Order: sequence, then structure tokens, then C-alpha cells
Amino acid sequence: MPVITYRQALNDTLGEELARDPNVLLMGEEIGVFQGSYRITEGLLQEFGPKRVVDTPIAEEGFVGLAVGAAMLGLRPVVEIMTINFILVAIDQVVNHASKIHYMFGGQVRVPLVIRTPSGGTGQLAATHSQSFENWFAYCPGLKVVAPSTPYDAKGLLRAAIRDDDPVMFIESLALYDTKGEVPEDDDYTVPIGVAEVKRQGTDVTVVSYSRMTAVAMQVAQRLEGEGISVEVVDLRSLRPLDRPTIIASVKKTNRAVVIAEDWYSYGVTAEIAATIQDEAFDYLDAPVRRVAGLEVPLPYAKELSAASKPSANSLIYAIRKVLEGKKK
Amino acid sequence: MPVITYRQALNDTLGEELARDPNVLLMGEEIGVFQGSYRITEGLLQEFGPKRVVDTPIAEEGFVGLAVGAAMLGLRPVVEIMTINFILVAIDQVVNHASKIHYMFGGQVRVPLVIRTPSGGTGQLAATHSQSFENWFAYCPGLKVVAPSTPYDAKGLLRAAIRDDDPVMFIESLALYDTKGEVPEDDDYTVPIGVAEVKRQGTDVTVVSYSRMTAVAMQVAQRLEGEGISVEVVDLRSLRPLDRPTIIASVKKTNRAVVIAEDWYSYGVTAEIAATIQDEAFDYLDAPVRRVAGLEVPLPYAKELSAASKPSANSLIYAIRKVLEGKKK
Amino acid sequence: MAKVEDTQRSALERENPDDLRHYYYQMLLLRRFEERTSEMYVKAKIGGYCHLNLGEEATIVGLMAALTPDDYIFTNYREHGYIIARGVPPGPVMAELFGKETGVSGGRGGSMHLFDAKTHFMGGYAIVGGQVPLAVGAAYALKYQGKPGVVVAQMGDGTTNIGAFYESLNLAKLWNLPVLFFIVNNGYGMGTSVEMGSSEPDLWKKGASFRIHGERIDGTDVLAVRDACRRLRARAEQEGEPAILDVVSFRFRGHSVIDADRYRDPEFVRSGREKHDPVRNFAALLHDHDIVDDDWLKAMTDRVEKEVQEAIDFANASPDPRFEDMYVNMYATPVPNIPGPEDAIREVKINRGEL
Amino acid sequence: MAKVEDTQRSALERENPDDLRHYYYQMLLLRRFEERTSEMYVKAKIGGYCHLNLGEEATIVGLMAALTPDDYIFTNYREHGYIIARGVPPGPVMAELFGKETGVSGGRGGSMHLFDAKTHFMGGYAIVGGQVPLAVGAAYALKYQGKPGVVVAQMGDGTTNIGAFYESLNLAKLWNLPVLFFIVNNGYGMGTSVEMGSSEPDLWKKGASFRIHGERIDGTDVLAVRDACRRLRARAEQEGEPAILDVVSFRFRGHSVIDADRYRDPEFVRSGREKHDPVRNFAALLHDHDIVDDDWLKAMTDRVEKEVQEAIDFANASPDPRFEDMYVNMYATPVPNIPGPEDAIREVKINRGEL
Ligand SMILES: Cc1ncc(C[n+]2csc(CCOP(=O)(O)OP(=O)(O)O)c2C)c(N)n1
Ligand SMILES: Cc1ncc(C[n+]2csc(CCOP(=O)(O)OP(=O)(O)O)c2C)c(N)n1
Ligand SMILES: [Mg+2]
Ligand SMILES: [Mg+2]
Repeated sequence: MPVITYRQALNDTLGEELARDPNVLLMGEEIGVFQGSYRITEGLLQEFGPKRVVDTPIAEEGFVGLAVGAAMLGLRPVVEIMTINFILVAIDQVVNHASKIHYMFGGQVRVPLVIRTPSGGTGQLAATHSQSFENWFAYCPGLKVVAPSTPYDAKGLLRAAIRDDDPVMFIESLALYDTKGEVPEDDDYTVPIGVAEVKRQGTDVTVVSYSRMTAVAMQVAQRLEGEGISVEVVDLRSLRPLDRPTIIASVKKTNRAVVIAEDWYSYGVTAEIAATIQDEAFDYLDAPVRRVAGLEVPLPYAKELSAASKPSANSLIYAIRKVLEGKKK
Repeated sequence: MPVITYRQALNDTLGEELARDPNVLLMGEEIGVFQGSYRITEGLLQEFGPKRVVDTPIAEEGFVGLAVGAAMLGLRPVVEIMTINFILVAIDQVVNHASKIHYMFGGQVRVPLVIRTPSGGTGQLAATHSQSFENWFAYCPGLKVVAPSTPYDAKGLLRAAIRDDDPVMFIESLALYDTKGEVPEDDDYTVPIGVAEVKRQGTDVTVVSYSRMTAVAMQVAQRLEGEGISVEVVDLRSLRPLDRPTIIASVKKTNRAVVIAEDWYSYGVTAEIAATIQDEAFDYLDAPVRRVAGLEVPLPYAKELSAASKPSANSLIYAIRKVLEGKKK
Repeated sequence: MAKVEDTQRSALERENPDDLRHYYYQMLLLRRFEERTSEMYVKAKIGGYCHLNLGEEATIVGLMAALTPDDYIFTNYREHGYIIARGVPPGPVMAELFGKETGVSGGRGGSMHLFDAKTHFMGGYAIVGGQVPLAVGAAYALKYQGKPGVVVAQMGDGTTNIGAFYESLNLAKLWNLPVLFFIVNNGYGMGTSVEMGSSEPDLWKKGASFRIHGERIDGTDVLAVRDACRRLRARAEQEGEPAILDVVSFRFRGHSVIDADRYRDPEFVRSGREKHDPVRNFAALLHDHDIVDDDWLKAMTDRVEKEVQEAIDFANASPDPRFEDMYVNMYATPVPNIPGPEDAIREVKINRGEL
Repeated sequence: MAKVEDTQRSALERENPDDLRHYYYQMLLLRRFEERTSEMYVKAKIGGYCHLNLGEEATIVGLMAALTPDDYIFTNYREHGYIIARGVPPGPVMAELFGKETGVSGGRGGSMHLFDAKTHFMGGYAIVGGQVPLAVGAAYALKYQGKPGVVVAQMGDGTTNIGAFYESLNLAKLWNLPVLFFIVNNGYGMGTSVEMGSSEPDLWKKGASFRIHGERIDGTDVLAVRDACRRLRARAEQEGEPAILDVVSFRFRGHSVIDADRYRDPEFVRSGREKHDPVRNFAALLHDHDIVDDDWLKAMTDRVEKEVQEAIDFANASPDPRFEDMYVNMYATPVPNIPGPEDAIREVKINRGEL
């Protein structure tokens, strides 16, 4: 199978879906003439023209709402929000409008909309450009929220999202764009929304993660294998719907769990996962579920502070060792 | 001690703080001429005039941002957002601005701002007027988030919030406005931000709640006392900072916990509390922490569906019985 | 505002009398529907927030008279009259207000969230300004798909102060979209007068920063509204020129059914209802011109009375949504790990103390 | 845009030559500061996003020349020049870009978030439009407290399409606040031209929907900018009349240091930099009028070179923020149950694999 980057997987999928369905169109700031702030839409304006690849003014609330309205009439807009931080000015349209319209109007109209946006942040992007808000969206009934960790899943989930008739928040990660992985050619596969995947089998501890943190978890699992620690990695892939059965099945096997996410600790994604595990696998747990997440500060700019405030492989290893304490070999 | 309503406690406090500090001013839609959509600001325009009680256009993003900027220059604005649902159009100013400014600029400037807003919804207010978003704000470092359940706490926390030099989200509840409680006169007390309170002592199970659900929990506790079940009620009062020690101390005593909130179940406030308890009181728990929260739908209008989608005293009782199953009397 | 009589007298000659009578019938139907709605609210048949169109009948009927079946309409929460004037029978509308399964939104939306796909009535929305970008998006879709028609973005005067409105104006003009910004200027957003809310209180001028044409029109004159809408509609459809219509009317009551309207001088309200009653004025006009007579007017009153009563009876007799349908229409495309009817039943039972 | 020479020639007579020389010095300092900043970015001394003021020197220096110490300034993320021209030494500014404890924001803000309370430089903000309501709020506070001064809301051309901008215009005019909306019109928001973004590309007209006066000015002419700002500033302060200033300049490079600027025709960029270089043109003007000579210009170049080098040296020599200070300034009013220095140290140790 060809090995391509996460960026390429997204770019390919967007191109293929534009070619497949004339109602699909891309919309967002700097996606056309500028070729995409992170080059996800590179070349697509040239290939599909300005009707299908639409550069917008800086007016997120306006064009997200516009995309919702257009979707109600049968278009299938795929909107890029440059980074998730900027969706705050448009969040009313996502949460009070897109997520409610199908249900609130008794199912008479659909909103086949995808909003793609990178979350998190590894560089020194400072307080307003480094946040994760996927937990906010995952909280909202009516939305679907996915967050692929590999090029394969990126492609399969983006296809699924574009072909899905509900509003889907498609969460990406700047730090994953250049990562590589196998993606089959000439295979119109989709990855189902709402289904997690055991990305690596293990017996000692379950690590639950998504997006970039799954990549971290896979590295850590590999590293700990050398020490004789067998880590199972459950990649959520979807935050809403949340695939609780897959998580629980894994924890019932390993009896120990660590949850890792890049967002802030309190009220973040890890809270929901830990709360779910203790509820549904209480009798199987040999140690409390530990959560690894970002430090609770507006991300400081200074290089070392910035790096230290996001969870690292070290943070995960520390947590794994903690939950394994007292376990007899 | 005089018994007054939650509404009266808020109204009194606003008036007293306006009288105390000339830099305090109220701002919001319909708070003056209209006397407040829910009459919290009734009479204050008449008493303090339009300089101190400012009716705004429908422009939440604009006037919340304006209040942040005014706070940076030393005013102490207390903004009313008519209901929490409408803050979505202003959330960028709260989360990307108010919450970051003190930290991000190295402590050079303060944002002594209070945003008051009712959350939740009991009537048939339908999908866009019945939501709870306090978990979103509680997630954000730099904000303080409080949610009083009684007239006493409403007064004490509002005083504390107005006198605090950080941005404080002050979460109210429509259904609490007419509830009554004792509030001392001529006593300039404050309720500390960041400190929970054991509102009722008990030995069999801890119920953790805040705002309206604390009122529900208190009723349930009373009711179950007749059946010989002793319920301890921990009222969070602050969601950020979260008083974990008080929660944990209670659970270590009772060994069982139920968490109740009016918001949606997944990724809601109950997740953080349950995750915290299993982490810090793992060895003390005799049963999984159960969570009681709203059904995950855009709130339907129809009367019975609407009522059934919000947690009730029955929901709490059911959960308490579940965690007590197998406990020997 | 020109007097209703002045502008209409000459125009009346050229009108089809049946049309005129139909407009009157529609306005009267809206009037009576809203009056009875208010009663039903007091009887607790209707819950939540409920906003009436009393005083805005000519605005609504005039607009609808100008539209074609191709057109789409997005409104705010004060929309009972719009969906009825667009052609949806009063029964399912009242049933929606009652929260019944037979309601236009299956009882899930209520007064603020009426919808009817068949007539392209694309919903009432309750976040101020939220419907405006949606309407612009619908216009975008029409243009994209090369379809005829225009989209109406209805809103109130107070709505013209929110960011979404301005962003929408820019996008509509920038991309030449067939959309009509239809501002129902009843002078107030709740208790806030236009002058308290807008630095430019001549709302029709609010397109000036966007090169969008605007006009002010007397919203109590059904023919004036219709004609302006027809003209601007045609321009929007043919030239992709969006426009603002500032339609001035008088709000007969408080902001919503439960608003006691204490901030308006009672004398102002009384004389406003006297002078600016579009239904009574139109009846007088038609009567003066011998287009209708007393008998016809009486017959209309009876007919409307009966139709509204039938709507209430229909709503009353309709079933409530079933608990097991709590999660129906949660998602259009089903996916794994979402709750179903059994979950709904169990959860409701717990909630009601039946488990 | 009139040529710099034409508008300035007659005006020059009335100017204090020391002022003119000072403007030149300031512009040159900003120019060199930004050129070296770009170098430092490439050397990875600076991280995150970094936006330069190259080409906008006259805009900045002209504005600052018009302001008084009472005034406040809120800007976007392209603000290095503003804080320096306002009077903050280059050292702490460069130190901030380096993320050092001695930086103007203690190293916590970085290039996009400079701040200096003493000179009323109220911060650079990186959410497009976010600073605009803040500035209006500061003006509100000045008026409320009866203090002198005005507030400058600096922003780019692309920012005039976002809702917060329009809501701010309405509030500023409605409440007669002393605020100047200062639009740095460099023709582009990233790769989007003004015409692609705004249905009204004459940005000075964007106050029309709000009864706000606007003017366009040549942003490469330091004296024209200063004079317009003085005039509008006085009106804002004395009459509470907000105004829009559409200041046209030429962006010398890409949007940020890492933008290769592929969407602009290289010839357009080359000739733009040639024609619209405010620093070189001003030097020529002063030289032509014998206000400066070659030696003076050379001396300035050396002085500025040295000052910027010293700023870099200062930044390099400055300490990084300490890990234990991670939570410092989290809250202004301490409350229970918040993390402290021990938590910071433990968490950082875990993060770095030291625990
Ligand atoms: C964003 C937002 N802010 C506030 C409200 C509360 N609210 C509901 S209707 C209304 C007044 C709207 O006035 P206008 O646009 O003139 O419409 P009218 O009610 O007069 O028809 C307000 C403030 C809301 N629903 N949404
Ligand atoms: C709300 C929001 N949307 C998008 C962005 C990404 N962004 C940063 S700068 C910029 C362009 C702004 O252009 P302009 O206002 O002309 O300022 P300039 O950079 O030219 O000085 C964009 C789109 C952002 N920071 N915030
Ligand atoms: Mg109105
Ligand atoms: Mg620009």
C-alpha cells in the first residue's frame, strides 16, 4: 500500500469527493488563492475552479451559517476553519443551529455539513492559538465529532463525514499533517463514524486516546514493550457518538486504564472517558483510571513553558507506571 | 434571619454593590427600561440612573467585549446575558479574551468582570433556550465559574464575584429565582469562590450537585431520610476552581457517590466529578459513581418530552438506590 | 409613512378584487389565529415563549403575495403568521404550538420553531440574527444550482444590531445572492426602541456600508408591501442584487404573550392600535370602494372564526409525541452507539419514577 | 493616493525639523527592527506566528505622533512597531519575541501579544476583530470616568468583514465614545484582497451604516497620517465622535514571516516596494529639503543598527521564565484550590521525564 501523509490523505479525499458529487463544495478562508493555510486544499482551486473551492472573507459566523443554510437546500459544504480557536466566533451557528435543525424541525430537513479544523497546538502559538475545543462539540447532541489519528482514518472518516447527512465536526491536528501511513489506492473505503478501534493489542493496560495523542500512545506502547509492559491502545476516532463498548471491552481485559488527550485536564475529554470506565468496568479495575492532559493555563508563549504545558510521551509513561504500581509481573 | 427569594438576593446585592463602588455598573439587554427579562435588575435603573444601569442593543459580542475593555481600565462591569444560550455569540470575547488577558500579558492588567446568566431550563423553552454551558466555561483556565443554589449563596457569591479582580461567570437558574431562603441583613458577608459546601450531612451516600440540582438533592435527601437512607449533599458552588478536597472527603466517609447536573450527560459537569472521585477515592468506593444528567437531545418542545429530558428527583432517587444496592443495612 | 388610503386609492383600480378579498381574508385569519393563540397560552395549552404577529398582518400577507413557490423563507420566532400566509393550514400550526405529534415540526419545535418543507418555509429561529446567515446560504444554494427563486431573511428591527446581520449583508452582496433582507420594524426589540439600539435608526440605510440598496415601506399597507417585495424580489432573482426592506409596523402587544408592556405609554399603544390597524383599515378601504360589503365582512369573520376553532380542535384532539420517539430525528444518517427507543423508554421511566 | 512629495512639500515649511528627523529615526528603527526580527525567526530564536510591519512604518509613526500620553492603543498581532513607536524600548520587545522573562509580557505573550501598561499600549490580539470591542470598552471607561484621551482600535483591512467590527461601530456611535477605528489597509488579509473580502472596498465608507465619518489617507505619508489622526482624535475627544481612518499602505512581504507570498505577482510586489517605501521616500524628502544630509542619514543608520543589535543582545542574555512560575498570573485575586509553584514543578518534571 502506498505510504502518504495525513495532509495528502485529506487533500486527496477532498479532491475525490469534489469529483464524485457536484453538490460538494469547499469553503473557508485562504483555501483557494492562498492554497490553504496548512496546504490541505493545495491545488484544488486550480483543479475545480472558484465555484467549488470558495475563498471567504474573515467572517466565520457568516460563512458557517451560510454553509448550514446551503446544506439545508441540498449542497454538501465542507468548511475549513483555519484553526479551532477561530470557531468561537461561529459557534452559535454550529451549536444553536446546525446541530438542532434536523431534530427541532421534526426531521424535515437535513444539514449535510462538514467542518474541518485543526485542534491543539505544539508550537509556541500562545494562548489564543493552541486550544482544544472538541470536548465542547462532543457535548452537543445533534453533532457528530470525529478526530482521526492516521492517514488511513483521515481519509476514511473524511469520506464518511462528507457522505453523512448530519453536521460533522472533523478535528485535525497541525502536528499530524506531516505524519505518514499506509492508505490503499483505488479503494472507496470509509471508516464508520461512532466506532473506535483497538490500534494495538495489549494485556497490561489500556490507553484511550484520539488524534495526535494516539500517535504518542503508539510510540509509548512500542517503547514500553521493550520493558515487558504490554499496552493496548484504543483510538476513539469518534468523540460523538462515543464507542463505549470498545473502551469497556478493552479495560475488562487489561483491568487498568490511562486516558490521554491534549486538551485541558478539568472538564476535558479525559473526564468523560474516565467517568465511563469507572461506571461500566468498576469491578474490573485494579487501579483508578488515570488522566493525562494539558496543564490548565492559557498556553504561555515561551518555548519551554509552552512545551511543558502540553502532555508528552513522558507524561503518558509516568501515568502508565502509576496504574501498574503493585501489579505483580 | 429574613427569608427572601433568590431573585431578591441578587437584586439587593446588585443595588448594594452599585451603591458601594462607583466603578460598578450593570450592562445588558433589557435590564433597565424593561426592568430585566426575569426582573433581577428591577428598580435599579430608577435608583441609579442610566450611567450605572446600561441597556444595550442586541449585540452580545460587542457589549461583552466592551465590558472586558472597560474592565481593563478599571471599571467593574456586571453584565447580564439574558440566558446562557445567547452567550454563544459572545463566547470568543469571554474565552479568547477575558480569560487570557491577565495571564497572557504577564499580569499587567486585570479584568474585573462578572457575567451573570441563567442556565438550564425547566419550561418548554425548546432546543435553543434550554441549554447548560457552564461546563464549557469551567473548562477554561483564567475564568472563575460559580453557580449558587440558595439565596444566601447567591448573595455571598455575587458579592465575592463583583469584588474579585478576575472574570467570573455567575451561573443562575430560572427555576431558582422564586425559591426562598434565609439571608442575613446588615452583614457584608461573602461566600468564597472555589469552595464547596456540605449542605447536608449524611453517611450512606454522597450526592454532588450545584445550582438547581442542589435544591433537588436536598428534597431527595429529606425524602429518603424517612426510608432510613442518609444522604450527604455536597454543593459545589464553584465549578472553577473545583473544590476537589471537599468532594473527596465526603466520599471517603460515605463510600458511595451520585453526581447530578442538569446539563447533557456526555462530556458534562458530572463527568469531571465522577472522574475525580474514582481517581482520588478509588480505594474507598463501594460502588461506581453514578451520574444523573439530562438526556442527550436538543430539548424537544412538547411538554412531556421536555420534562422527561431533564433530570428529576426520581432520576436521582433511582441512582441513589442503584449505588446502595448490596449495601448491608 | 404615507396614509394607507392615499397610497392605495389609485392603485386599487388596477387590482383584481378577488386578490384584495383574499388578502383581507388572510390578514383576518392571522389576526384571529393570534388572538386565540394568546387565549390558549393563558389556558396553558401552549408553553415556552410565544410571540404574536398582531399588528403585522399586512406586512406578512403583503410579503407572501409577492413570493412564488420557488422562493424560500427564513424567519425569527415571531412567525405564526408567516407559515400560515405561506399556505400551511392553521391546524398543524396550532398543533405545533400545543406540542403535538401532528404539529408542523412534530411537536418538537413549538411556537418559535415552525417549519414546513413543502412550502419552503424554512423555519422560525430563536437566536436573534441566527436565521440571517442561513437565509443567505439558501440563496447561495439557489445560485449554485442555477435554480429560480429568491430567499427571504425575515428579522426584527432589534436584530439589525447583531454581527451576524452585517456579515450576512457583506456575503450577500459580495457574491450577488438573491436574498431579501426583510426587516419587520415594529419599533422595538423587547423594550428597546430602535433609537436606543441603532446609531442609524433609519434601518433601510443599513446597507450603505455594503453597497446594498434599501427602502422603507409602510408595513400596515398590504399592497405597498407586496409591490415593494415584488420589485426587489425580481431584481434579486434576475440581477443577483440583494436588498433591504425596512417594513414599518406597530406591535399591538408586548414582546411576547407574557410581557405586560409596561415600558410603552398606554396612550401611545392605544392610539397606535387605533391608527395602524392593518386589518381594520383594509376592511374600511375595501368597503369604501365597494369591493366588499357588510355581509361579506361578516361572513369572513365567521369563516375565520370557524377555521381557527377547527385548528384548535384539531390540536386538542391530536396525540402527544410518544416517549419512545425521544431520539427520533436525532441523526439523519444512523451510526453505531446512538440511543434508541428502548433507551428512551427506560430513561423516561426512571425520570418519572416508574422504575 | 497622492504622491508623498506633493502633499508634503508645502507642509514641510511649517514643521519643526527636529520632529521630522525624529519621525525618520522612528521609521528606520521599526524597519530595522523588523528586518532583524525576520532573521531571528529564521534562526529559531522566535517561534509561533510572527507578522512584520515592513512597509507600514509611516502609518505607525504618524499615528503615534498624533497621540497623547492619555490615549490608549489596542492592536492586532502585527504590532511590534506600534509598541516601539509608542515609546517602549526595543530590548524588552525583542525579549518578548524571544520568550524571555524580561519581555514586555514576561515571555508569556510572544510576538502577537505585546503589552505595556505604562504607555497605555493595551495589547496585541490574535483573534481577528477581537481587539475592536475591547478598544470601544476602553473608550467607554474614559467617558464613564470623565478622563481625557481617546482610544485607538487598530486593525487590518480584512478585519472589517467580521461581525465584532460592526457591532463595535454601532456601540461607539450610539454612545458617543472617543474611539478611532484605525484600519491599516495593506490591501490583503493573508492572500485575500480587499475586493475579494468586502462588498464595499472603499473601507472608509464602512461607517455609512452607522453614521460614522470616515476618511482615506495615504499610509506611506507620515505627516498625512499624523495630521488626519490629530484632527479626528480631537473630534473624538471633544465631541465624542468616533471616526474611521482607512490608512492605505503596502505590505512588503508575505502575511507572516513564514508566508512565501506566492499569490501576489512578484512584479507587483517589487514595484510596490519601490514606489511605496515610506522610509526611503521620507529620507529623500528630508534630504531634498536640506533637513538632513548624507552624514546624518548614515549616522542614523548606524544608531539604529546598534540599538537593534543591543535589543537582540539584551534578549539573548535574558533568562527564560521559570517552570515554577507556570501558574503565576493565572488569577489576579487568589482563591482556594488553584495550582501553585509545587504543582508546576511536579507537572513539568513528569512532562520532561524527570519523575
Ligand atoms: C442572541 C440573542 N440575544 C438575545 C435574545 C433575546 N431576545 C429574544 S427576542 C429579542 C428582541 C428582538 O427584537 P426584534 O429583532 O426587533 O424582533 P421583534 O421581537 O420585535 O419581532 C431579544 C433581545 C435572543 N433570543 N438571542
Ligand atoms: C477570527 C479569526 N479568523 C481567522 C484568523 C486567521 N487570520 C489571522 S490574520 C488574518 C488576516 C487578517 O488580515 P487583515 O485584517 O487585513 O490584517 P493584516 O494581517 O493584513 O495586518 C487571518 C485570516 C484569526 N486569527 N481569527
Ligand atoms: Mg422589533
Ligand atoms: Mg491586511
